[in-house]
Amino acid sequence: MASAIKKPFYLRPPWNILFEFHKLERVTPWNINIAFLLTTFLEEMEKTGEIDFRASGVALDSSALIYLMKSKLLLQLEEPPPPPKPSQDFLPPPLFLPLRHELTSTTIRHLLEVLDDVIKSELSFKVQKTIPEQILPPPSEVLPQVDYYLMEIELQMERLYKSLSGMVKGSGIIQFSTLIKGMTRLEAIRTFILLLFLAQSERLSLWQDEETEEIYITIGGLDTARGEGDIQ
Amino acid sequence: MEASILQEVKGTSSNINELKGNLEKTLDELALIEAALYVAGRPLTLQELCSVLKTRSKNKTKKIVKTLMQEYANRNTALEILELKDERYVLQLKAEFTPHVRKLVKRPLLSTGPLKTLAYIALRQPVPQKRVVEVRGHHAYGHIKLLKEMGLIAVERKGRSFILKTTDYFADYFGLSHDISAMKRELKRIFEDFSKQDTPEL
Amino acid sequence: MEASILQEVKGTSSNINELKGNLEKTLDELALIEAALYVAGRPLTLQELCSVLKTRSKNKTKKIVKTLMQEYANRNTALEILELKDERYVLQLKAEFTPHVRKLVKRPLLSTGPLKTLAYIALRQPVPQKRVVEVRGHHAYGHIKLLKEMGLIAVERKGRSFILKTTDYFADYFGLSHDISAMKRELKRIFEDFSKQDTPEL
Repeated sequence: MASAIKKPFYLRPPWNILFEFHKLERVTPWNINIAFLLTTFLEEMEKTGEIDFRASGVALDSSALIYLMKSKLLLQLEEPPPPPKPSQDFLPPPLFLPLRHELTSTTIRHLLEVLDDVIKSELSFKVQKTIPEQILPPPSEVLPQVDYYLMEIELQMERLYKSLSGMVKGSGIIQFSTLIKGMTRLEAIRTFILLLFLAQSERLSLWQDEETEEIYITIGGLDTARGEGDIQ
Repeated sequence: MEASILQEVKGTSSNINELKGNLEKTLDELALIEAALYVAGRPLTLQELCSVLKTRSKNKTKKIVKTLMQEYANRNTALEILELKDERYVLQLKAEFTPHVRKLVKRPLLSTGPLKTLAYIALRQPVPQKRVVEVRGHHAYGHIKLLKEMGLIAVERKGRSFILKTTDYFADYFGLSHDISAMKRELKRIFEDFSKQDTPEL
Repeated sequence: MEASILQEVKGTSSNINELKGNLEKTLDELALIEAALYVAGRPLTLQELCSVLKTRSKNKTKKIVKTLMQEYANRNTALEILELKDERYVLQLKAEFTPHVRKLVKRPLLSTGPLKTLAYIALRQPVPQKRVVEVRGHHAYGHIKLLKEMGLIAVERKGRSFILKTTDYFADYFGLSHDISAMKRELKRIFEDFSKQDTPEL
């Protein structure tokens, strides 16, 4: 039954989303769980033994693209949707299959019948090498034009974190207005986005005073920003 | 006088042979049914068993199967013969032995995950694939593929969605009715028994 | 006097319980071996049977298997337990029953694709996985995985490549020699006879 399916496993759901980027451009990136897709992709590849580096490359490219789309939405300050609530339904216990011995009908005769075919195909293989059908698109189609700034986001985050740590001498609180003094509007926005990324990776905390609208940045172990506005 | 005794003795011995013959025949027939159930590894209908015995008498075949069932029940054995709905009979391993010998089975067996997905599909069928994935999580895609490959479920396209159902093979495997609503009732009873067994505190 | 009788009675009853306990244990162990041989459907080594009984004593296991063999021999049954070379044991249908129930055997061991891959491996073994995939195409990866799971082939790592061979189970299933070169000779010989038979015009 399995041999009737011609497509490699990764062209089937759920992994196909990584390989059909015309669809990829239309999806909401929040609906895609990259970690799940890549983990199961690797598991399945290992399981089936279909080790194909081009497929892995495309999967990686597509994942990067999805990540990028998520980042772009973050740049537009779009809130990620809340995680879907798992559907409630009665979940029955597993149905264990009874173990039954079953004689199978394959005999040595069947083995020899197919051997003939196999030997023929081995001979023809020696004569002509089959050219594998191109199932994956060239990388240029996959890789979209990427903002240089976004590519370097990790580097920028590191740079900002270092300078913040320097400002507070290891740990402490700094006001956003102090940080962006002298910056252009665009530089300030970029700095703010980097702060969001840093906050997301839990390397610093952000807190905004509702009255003054000042944003406080807490670095290095001070967890006061999570409290109920008790910053002194 | 002597002749008549001889006659009598001859008569007796022919009766004994006849009896012995009948007994042997019954034994052979028992063994034939056993052979049939052993090699099939699936429920056999009374019809199929009749054809193994080369008889048309369903009653006779039924009597022999019942005798064999009784014999299995009396022996201390790991195997059991069950009677399923619609006069079908199956030889299988008693469930309590499964955990001890599962690792010796060379056929690919299903693990608990796919078996749970199968149970859900069986109970909710016909059910959209989307719904199954919602309830069972993303891993259900792999389970569905596996169950399809094993011929336990069938997938039907309906517009833009896929509808999942169990197959007749599934029903046979578990000895359930081929009629979907009857099967669901049977399944519910099985699940109820199962949860009673499993959680006596409830 | 009375006390001593009581003592004796108590002693006897504890002995009886002990005996009963031992008997039950032996019965359970008999049934466990039966379960193992039944679900495996192939010859099992004494080692494998020991692991089912969770014992290291080959002697004990051997004794239990022999008891089970005797029990099967005493019963009128279509099945028999045989001892093969190298202390391996198999539960199988007695040959005389095969013709009567052959028509019930419907499921092939493998579908054509994996069977072809198996045939190729058998003929060319030990063969690098890479070569098998070259000749049989990319689907062979899936076939190899299946054949491995079914215990028909074994995979050995050799440097950076995987080398494929058939297993003893494969040899047993098709009734071939366990020795690889002997098996290949057998296969070639049978294959030649078979192709001569099949194409008399050549």
